[in-house]
Amino acid sequence: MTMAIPSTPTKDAVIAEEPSALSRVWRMLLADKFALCAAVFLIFVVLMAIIGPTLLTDLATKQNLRGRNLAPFMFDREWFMWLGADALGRPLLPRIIVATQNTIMVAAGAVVISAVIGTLLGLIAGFASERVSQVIMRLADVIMSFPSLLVAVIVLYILGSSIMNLMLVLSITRIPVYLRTTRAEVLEIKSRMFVQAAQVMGASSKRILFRHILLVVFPTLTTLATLDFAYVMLAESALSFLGIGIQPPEITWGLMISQGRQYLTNAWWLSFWPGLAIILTTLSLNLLSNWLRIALDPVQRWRLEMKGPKHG
Amino acid sequence: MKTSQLLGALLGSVLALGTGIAPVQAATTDIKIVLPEEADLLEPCMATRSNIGRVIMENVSETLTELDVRGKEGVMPRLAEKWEQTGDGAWRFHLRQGVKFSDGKAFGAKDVKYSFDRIFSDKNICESRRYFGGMKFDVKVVDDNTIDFKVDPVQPILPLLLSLVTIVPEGTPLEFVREPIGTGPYKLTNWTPGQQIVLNARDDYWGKKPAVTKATYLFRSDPAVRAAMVQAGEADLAPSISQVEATNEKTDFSYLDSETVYLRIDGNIAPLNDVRVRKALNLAIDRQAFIGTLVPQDAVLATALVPPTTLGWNPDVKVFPFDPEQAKKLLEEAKAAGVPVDTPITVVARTANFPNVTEIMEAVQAQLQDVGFKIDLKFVEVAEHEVYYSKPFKDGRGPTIVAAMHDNSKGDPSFTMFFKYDSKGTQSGYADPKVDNLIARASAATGDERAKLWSQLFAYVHDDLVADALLFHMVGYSRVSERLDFKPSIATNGMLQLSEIGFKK
Amino acid sequence: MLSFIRKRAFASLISLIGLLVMVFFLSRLTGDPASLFLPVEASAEMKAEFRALHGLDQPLLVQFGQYVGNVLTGDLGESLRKARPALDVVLEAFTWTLWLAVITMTLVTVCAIVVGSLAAFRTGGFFDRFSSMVSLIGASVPDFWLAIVAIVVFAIQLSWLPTSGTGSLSHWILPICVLFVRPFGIIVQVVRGSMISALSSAYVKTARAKGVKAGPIIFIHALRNAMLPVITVIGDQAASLLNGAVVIETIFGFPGVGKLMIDSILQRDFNVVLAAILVTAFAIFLMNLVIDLAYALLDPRIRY
Amino acid sequence: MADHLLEVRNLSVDFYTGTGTVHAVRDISYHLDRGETLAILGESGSGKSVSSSAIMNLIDMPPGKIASGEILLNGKDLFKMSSEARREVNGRRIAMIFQDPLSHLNPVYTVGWQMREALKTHGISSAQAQSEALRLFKRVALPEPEKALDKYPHEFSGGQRQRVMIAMALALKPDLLIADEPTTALDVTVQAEVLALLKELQRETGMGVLIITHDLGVVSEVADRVVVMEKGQLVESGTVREVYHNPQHAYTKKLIAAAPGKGEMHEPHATGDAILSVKDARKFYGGFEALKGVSFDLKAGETVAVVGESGSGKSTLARILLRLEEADGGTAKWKGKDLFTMSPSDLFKLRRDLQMVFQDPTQSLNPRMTVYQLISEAWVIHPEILPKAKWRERAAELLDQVGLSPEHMGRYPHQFSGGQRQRIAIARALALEPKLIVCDEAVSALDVSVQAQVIKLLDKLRRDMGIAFIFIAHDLPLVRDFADYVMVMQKGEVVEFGTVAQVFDNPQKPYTQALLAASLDPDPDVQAANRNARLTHRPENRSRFSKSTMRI
Repeated sequence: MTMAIPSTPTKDAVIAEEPSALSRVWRMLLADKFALCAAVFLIFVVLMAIIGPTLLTDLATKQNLRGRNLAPFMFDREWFMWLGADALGRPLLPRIIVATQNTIMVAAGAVVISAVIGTLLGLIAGFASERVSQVIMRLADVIMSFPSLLVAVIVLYILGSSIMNLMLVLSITRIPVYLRTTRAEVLEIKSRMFVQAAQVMGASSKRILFRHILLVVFPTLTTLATLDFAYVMLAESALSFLGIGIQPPEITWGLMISQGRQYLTNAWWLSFWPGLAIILTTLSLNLLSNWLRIALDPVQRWRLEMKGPKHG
Repeated sequence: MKTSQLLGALLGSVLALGTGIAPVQAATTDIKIVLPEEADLLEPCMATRSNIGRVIMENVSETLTELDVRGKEGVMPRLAEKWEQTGDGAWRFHLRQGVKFSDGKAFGAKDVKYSFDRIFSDKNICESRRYFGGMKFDVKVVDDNTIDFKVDPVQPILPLLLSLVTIVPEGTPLEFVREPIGTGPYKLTNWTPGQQIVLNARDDYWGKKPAVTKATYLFRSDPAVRAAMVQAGEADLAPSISQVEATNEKTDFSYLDSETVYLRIDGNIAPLNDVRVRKALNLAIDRQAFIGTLVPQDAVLATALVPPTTLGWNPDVKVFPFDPEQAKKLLEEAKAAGVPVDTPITVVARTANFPNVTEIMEAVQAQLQDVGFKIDLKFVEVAEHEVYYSKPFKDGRGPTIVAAMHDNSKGDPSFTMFFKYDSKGTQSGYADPKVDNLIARASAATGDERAKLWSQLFAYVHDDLVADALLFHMVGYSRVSERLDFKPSIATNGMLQLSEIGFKK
Repeated sequence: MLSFIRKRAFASLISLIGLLVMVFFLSRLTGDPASLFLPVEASAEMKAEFRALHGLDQPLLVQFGQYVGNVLTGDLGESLRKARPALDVVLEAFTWTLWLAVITMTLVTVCAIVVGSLAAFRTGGFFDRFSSMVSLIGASVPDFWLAIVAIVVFAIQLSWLPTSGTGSLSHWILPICVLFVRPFGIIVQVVRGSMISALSSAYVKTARAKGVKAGPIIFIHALRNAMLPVITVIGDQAASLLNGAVVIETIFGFPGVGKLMIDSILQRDFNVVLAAILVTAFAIFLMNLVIDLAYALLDPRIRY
Repeated sequence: MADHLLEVRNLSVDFYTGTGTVHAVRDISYHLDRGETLAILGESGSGKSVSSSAIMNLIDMPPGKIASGEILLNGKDLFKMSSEARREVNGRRIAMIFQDPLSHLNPVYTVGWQMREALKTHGISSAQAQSEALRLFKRVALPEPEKALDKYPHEFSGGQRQRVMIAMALALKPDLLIADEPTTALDVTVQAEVLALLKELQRETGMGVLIITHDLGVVSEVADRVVVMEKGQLVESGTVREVYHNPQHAYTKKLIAAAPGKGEMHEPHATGDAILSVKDARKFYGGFEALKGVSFDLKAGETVAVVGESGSGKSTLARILLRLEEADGGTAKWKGKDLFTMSPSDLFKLRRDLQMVFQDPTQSLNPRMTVYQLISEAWVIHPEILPKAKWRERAAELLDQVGLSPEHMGRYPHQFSGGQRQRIAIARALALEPKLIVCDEAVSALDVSVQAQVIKLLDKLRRDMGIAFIFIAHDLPLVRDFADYVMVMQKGEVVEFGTVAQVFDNPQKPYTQALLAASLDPDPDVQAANRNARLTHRPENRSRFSKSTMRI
């Protein structure tokens, strides 16, 4: 039967010892060095997003027209000038840190909104009658083919440009992703034995949907949301880049790239650093999502758990 | 039908791919011009719009008169050889003879009348119609080469206005056309939307044969790309590049481009209805600090909404100094007088309206905040900007300042002052009887009287009314290939006469 | 089979109608094209005339009725700004986008399958780790950032390639390369994952027991089985390219449908927006149909 | 010594994992001669398949590693050959067939293509490969061999697929055939046929057969000699008869003892009225009638075993009784009320009385819920059973009752072994204090020794708590030790119904007789006798076989 690796050797004898959840996560992270770096970086990013603006806003908005486009790596200057300065002489490093909050908030908000709505609709579409399901799926099709730029222009024109509205725009366009995934999973899980077992016990549809199916879909959705977080960040920055996203004086990384674009030939650092921030963050999210895919799957989790340092 | 179209388009693009592999170095008198924005139409009566005018104005479609933008000659003859004002205020134009349209038809007075009628037709919306708002025209063909214009009210600057009206042959469809026929030195030979427009010199042009035999227009929205194309030899002329790119003395030229950046103040709403507040606003802005940093070195601080080359421009009006202390004092005074100076003021600017708009507006915001203003800076896209900029203004709006750019390269303030300051002007934030009166009188006057009245108006608006915060007369940069002999002018923004381009020997 | 196509077509038609209705009404909430078409100095009368000329002064429902009537006769209206039939404008632009999408996706598909398969064959090996890293970075880079960096490096600094625009084959290289990166990164990962499970499947064991060589095992036995999830993702990526790679087209001055769409939206050229949506939605419908047929072709267990 | 066809000497295979090295097999040696059949007997995790994977070069290295030993094929050490040479050996000299032919055949190519590939890989021309494939298909008695070549694996029945695998394996007349659990997923009658075919072909070609199995019956049916493996070690070897009658090692003894079908048969003793009375139950799937009017009665504390091969409708019966699907006809009176037409609120109450244990505990337990959550869910749904304060206590009791430690309440199902998981499933069913438990193949997926334990548990529950069981199985011997009544089903109909003793000792219907004859007895002597008896049923057997394949 299995030959790659013989199924868990300690099969019948003793039940695997179960360490606490936190230390397990830690051990699984240790097993994947890339994921560990990604997680550390993301924690750093989130920290910056939370405390950055309160600490650094003054620094980040202090203009100095005489220090325009100051080159990076002048380590004899103050630390915040190390990455250079922008067209108004504002230091780039604090600006990038301050911009983290908006960037992360928009992406996180959009992901949460779209994931919640999409998942709910997906659960309904997967469990309700064929007709309801069809209506929801057609709606998803409409949203899918609705140009996201048009959504952006419509929402931002009618409701005005704000972080909240940008979240809304981005989440609208991402709803179908969760909807489809959830529906597909529900359709598959619905026929699984444990759902029938719950039915036999007399569990209501609601209970089956939320206690059983959602519980099983959840890891998939977490993985998807992590991946989507990266996607939404890129989409947000693209919108800002086109001038229909966040508007100055608010800042996001995408907006910073866009603003630095005209100086690319003579002050590359204006666009480069925020670009790098986006790359590193999305890369971390992608890495983490790959790790989550394994870590959240009890069938595959052993791969990580076994790689952990001296265990059992 | 649709599939065959699609197939045709596919095939076409395959061919385009195949043939375009090696850009053959064409005749040395052929040039390529790279523009920021493609014309979506090549309609002669829309030639006052810059993206259209740059291609066809005076190249394909000509006007009766022409404004001298390089010298001091004022209005010069073009298709009209001379003109005079008759006793009742009407104008008689004597047309040039022996002129032919590019389709071979002879040009005559009937074409001029037709061109006018077409502008006012309800089958189209010609942009040039806007210059004749509130005027009644009675156009009479006297003979083939003579035409009379009787306008109510009398128009002292009619010859100048006629420099804005392109002449099309009689029988041109009233609806917008995409292939203009004109009397100009060039004719349109190819237009592949999204890619290029090609003009070829005409052999049967009535005037001096221009040096450029063929002009290909390309379109790139990125200024860095446009500059790089000239550098790389992919184009010969990039009429507008950004200041940042203009680093090569040999190829890059600056020119005052008739665009004026200003902050339009809505003087109806407190606290901006108080002149002290408006003065404080002006004193708080360090205009000089922008020059050479965010605004090109050659830009000029504005004291009027029209460039200095305009009739009646008042050299005695002085730029507000940068005096934050005075500004703070004024604000305090106003506050003491019960003016709600703490009300947040919304500053609305348009994304990509002019170079560095974001940085400039952020800097202005910072400067205003330094003296104690509360400023919300808001960037909007063009459609929303228009809502703030033009009447009807929204009821219940808060104090609003709109950052805008105005273009008047036509030499006369009438194209500006009514719209921006008259109580009926669409972008005016004031209803000041003195302003209205001066505008009415100046518009009807001629000669030195006209200049004097405009001068008075400029001084009043700037010093007494403090209507707005004027910032800069902007400067454009062109990159011109070293083989071309061309100097851009104030008109280059809206018009690019190929006949002015020569070749260095 | 036919009934399947009919069912799909019907579902798509419903979506398309829903899309049209939503776009039609929502886009009209975003302001007045007259004030955008005409200069700011234009009088209220001129604006009114403009609206009358284009029927924009009618009640919305009347406008919609007229539009639907025209669409049914194959007339998608005129562009407000270009004085040309909207469909012509869109088809012209779409042709460019189609080429760009087809060339890019072909390259992406071939490269991603080869790289992903080889990575999966030696999981954990150097090539696997290298290609995983490359594909992850590829999937993480903002394409507009890559585009401007590529222009600066290859067009401006090195002068190897034209900066932007169209005209010769060399104009295609940069846009295609930039567009290539992200779908490649994503698809490589999908191919790799899918191939790993295919290669560890029982029938591959059988093939090895039969003495089949490594090449045929990867590319004949495992690959065809691994393709199903892959073509789903290829379809998603291709669809987003067909919708127009807005940012890339804008940066490279590429006259595709994405750039047309954003320009038309910003100018409120409603007819062009609607026509563009119709054309791309139809194209995506066709592509999805092809993908469904490809499923059936690849896997005999799928029958419609 | 070099005379042996295959000789495995001191083979040790290790697998590297993060926790350290797992010794999959340790120092095992066995040999096999031409024309001989050797069985490797072991339960899951015993490493019984590892040596064959090593022979076929199917072990991925890393993580696997041949720690020591050699494998000689006709005296030549396979480990010393180049990988190219070993690839040549595969398929030509040694061929292999597997359990679950559906997943071992490539689903996207026709079986003909896969046959030809096997031939062409070893240098046979296309045309020849085509005719050879056809000949082989005829030889393994596939119906309509010409058409079969162009069919895809999913278009065959399980038995036919295994025939395809066999044809493919024998394409190049290998010296050695390795059969890894070749009949595990098949119905008993089909299993008998496939094994018979293997024997027949072996006689024809004189090849050696290495058969890997967990089933003593299979060993006694086909093997000449047997080696027994436990936890990677070879614990016993010898001729089949020797090992069966005189096992030396404790593990072998345990295995033999666990084989079902040797205990006392139950005599029905329950009295009183039937708690469940099914009359004429029917179920349609489209035009296909899955249940053609099934009737039976069940008293409290009684066990009815429902036996039949795949497609007999036995699972459908379970599903409609539990209202997982709606019946299309008939009645099922539960304490006087028809549960087929019961109102939702009545049905909800009924759920307490009627519970089910599913075949695969891996699937029937939600993998994301802890054992406590799984068990207490019953009380969440039916709060009247137990106040919340007592849940923990009761869950512990239940776990204790099914033989699990209550401390494991906080763990997830995947941390338990298969048998333990099925105990959890049983505890979950018991939480509702049901009167009747339907077991749908509840022990089929378990190892023999575990099977016996679970059956013992169920038996205890019946005795202690008076719970009635409907016990669905495809394996007759299993039922023999546990049921009061046996209901044999075929194609949606009840073929025979009677007490265990009646059905086993005196089967009336030919189908029941065939079923009994086809089931393999662990005792080689008994099995030999059975085999002879079966030969007399053979013609009838064949016809049934072909009909059943039409249906699947």
